[in-house]
Amino acid sequence: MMRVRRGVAPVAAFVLALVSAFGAPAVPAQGNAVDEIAKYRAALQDGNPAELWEARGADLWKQKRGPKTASLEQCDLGLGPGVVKGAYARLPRYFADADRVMDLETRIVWCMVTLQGFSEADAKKGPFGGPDRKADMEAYVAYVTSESRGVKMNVALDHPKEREAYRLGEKMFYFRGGTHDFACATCHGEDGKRIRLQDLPNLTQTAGAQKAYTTWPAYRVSQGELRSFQWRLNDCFRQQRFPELVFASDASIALTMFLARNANGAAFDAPAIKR
Amino acid sequence: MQNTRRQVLKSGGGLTLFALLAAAGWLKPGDAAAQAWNKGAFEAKSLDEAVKAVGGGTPAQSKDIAFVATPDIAENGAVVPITIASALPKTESIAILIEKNPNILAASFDILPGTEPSIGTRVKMGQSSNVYALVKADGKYYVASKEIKVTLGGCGG
Amino acid sequence: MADPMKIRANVVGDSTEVKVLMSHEMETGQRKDAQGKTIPAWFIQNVTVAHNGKPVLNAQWGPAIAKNPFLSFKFKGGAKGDKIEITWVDSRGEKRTDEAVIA
Amino acid sequence: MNRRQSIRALAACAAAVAVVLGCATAPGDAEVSAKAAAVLQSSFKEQGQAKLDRLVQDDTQKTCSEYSGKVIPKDVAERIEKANLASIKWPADGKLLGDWKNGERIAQEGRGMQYSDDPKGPVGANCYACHRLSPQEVSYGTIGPPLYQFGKLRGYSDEMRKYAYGKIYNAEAYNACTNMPRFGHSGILSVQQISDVVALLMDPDSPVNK
Repeated sequence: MMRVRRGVAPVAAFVLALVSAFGAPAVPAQGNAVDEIAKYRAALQDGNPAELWEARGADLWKQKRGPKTASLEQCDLGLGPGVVKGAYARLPRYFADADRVMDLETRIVWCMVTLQGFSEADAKKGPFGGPDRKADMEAYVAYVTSESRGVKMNVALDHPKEREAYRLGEKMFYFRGGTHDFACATCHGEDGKRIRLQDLPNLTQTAGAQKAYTTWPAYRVSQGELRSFQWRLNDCFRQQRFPELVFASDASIALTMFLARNANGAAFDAPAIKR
Repeated sequence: MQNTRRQVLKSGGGLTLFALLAAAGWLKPGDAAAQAWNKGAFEAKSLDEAVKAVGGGTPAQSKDIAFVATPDIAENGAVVPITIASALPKTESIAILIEKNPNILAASFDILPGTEPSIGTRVKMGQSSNVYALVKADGKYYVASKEIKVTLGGCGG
Repeated sequence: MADPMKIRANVVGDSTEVKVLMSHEMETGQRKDAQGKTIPAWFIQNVTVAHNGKPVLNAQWGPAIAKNPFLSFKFKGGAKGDKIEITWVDSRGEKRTDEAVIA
Repeated sequence: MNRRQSIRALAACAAAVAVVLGCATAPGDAEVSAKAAAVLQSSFKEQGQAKLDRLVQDDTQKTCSEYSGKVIPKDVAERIEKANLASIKWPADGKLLGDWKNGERIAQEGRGMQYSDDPKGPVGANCYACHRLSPQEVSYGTIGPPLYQFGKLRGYSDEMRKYAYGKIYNAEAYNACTNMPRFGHSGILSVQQISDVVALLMDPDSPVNK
């Protein structure tokens, strides 16, 4: 009795549920699919595997590593050497010692080079984890960002280079190129749009930028990996049909500046968990 | 996870010493290292086969088994949250079975004395499917089912 | 070596609620790599949870448990400061044990 | 930027912002644009089939980037549309209506042209990412307008077929700075594939028109 196969009927039911959720006819099933997806997302919040990355990052942060056998504990993320709490909510920012604007990943590379003695190339190697390789960078990012949870985004445009990065980032956001003429703005420039069934945040508006920026990095369920903001940009450009965005490149920092600044005022709430 | 040096036994299907012990019946309390892993049950393709592999008869439908905080739709089949609670007296074990997965049995939990008969975990589903909660209580088997739909996502394919 | 588990154990009423995240690939044996070669199965098979040395839960898992597994359950009793010990053994025979204190 | 382009840019600037701000801010803006383009060039590396020339903008891309989020002056829009209309290649046999079943496959296929895609693999148009088409597919996006009953509502005329073909071949010819890719012009789809997608929209038997 319970072995009856229900191949076709459930699919039809699902289609109906979705049609009623997104289409015109108001039937009792209205909203069910949306509610159930919300329930799904809520159920995942209870145990976010990003915590595994946070713990690993916190541990790695204290380990003596590199040619200088030093830890990253004295890394200055903008609030002074050794201060991690709240640092991410103020990044990217201008760093006088490097005389440039840096986002978190770029600053971690800087600390790996200056404190631990790694070459820049080694520090930037393999920033994104895969099935067979865990990326230390993503663990560092998980740890540092988790120390800004609940802190209001407060990215400054005080230094001329900070203002320049923001303006460049804005231009890049609207830059159309590649085989498909896509820009970031193609998908993220209007309210209430979606691609297939995925909602697209409007990153040109405060609300959209806040919602999106404060929920990265995230544990990506579809990949079983913690993904940093650098990864988010890298993968957006892949789908834009652009060449590959170089990790910690000037363009990645400028775009991060544009988006982080637009998120000012909202409480940071990551690492999150996403589809 | 680069570590393969602790590998005890290498073989094609990733079998281990424990798997080869092929215990009959449910788990016995004790250390995980001393636990057996019921290979036959985990290779079963149907509910009946799986129940047979653990030494049970045909399970009875039960309204005393509930899926708690388990969504009808999973946004991604790679992670599907499932919580099963049994109100059956003397619940001894709870198992999760996914009809359309290559092997139907996903997990089984031994509810030891003092432990509440409610378990939450996350499973993988290749496609929309019926999910069974199989409960052994007072020596008998009971089952409840729920359909979970898996949606496809993503943009660039 | 596999990364540590993240264990949370809290007293809720007259029970203790245990939530644990484990770091594991949970490879199904059904996936292929970029070269088209099947990636061998590799997954946690057995999990045991003990409260002050006394087993409270035993589990057998197949590869259908999601990557970086999550498990939650409750047991009667348990007091702040008691020890929770969790061990997993995977299909390669690798083993990991972590401890936490009930909060 | 060559001289003709810069004159054009100046003219465009005059038309666009003279009323509001005067042109004083425009040179600064053009400088930022130029620097942004240069920084992009140095921030990407070629990967798979995606080479760095994908970051070299043609006039349409460059102009549309500048006017993104702004109102495009009429003369600029007309210039873009005219140039793009001239690029459209019509089927040699004049047959605009292909196979809607194949059109549906192309509309569903999201892969193609990404550096992660096999260059020999399928290249789709991913229409459903942005448009509602066949009612059977509920996973559709809303970046573009819904196209359900496209032919049924507009009539199955030769004119509409031609419009559908042209629009898919080069959308910039009809609506300057649209979000829609130029599938024919940019070599994403072949003439035959475009005709198949036209059939998905314009064949009375297509599920889109049911």
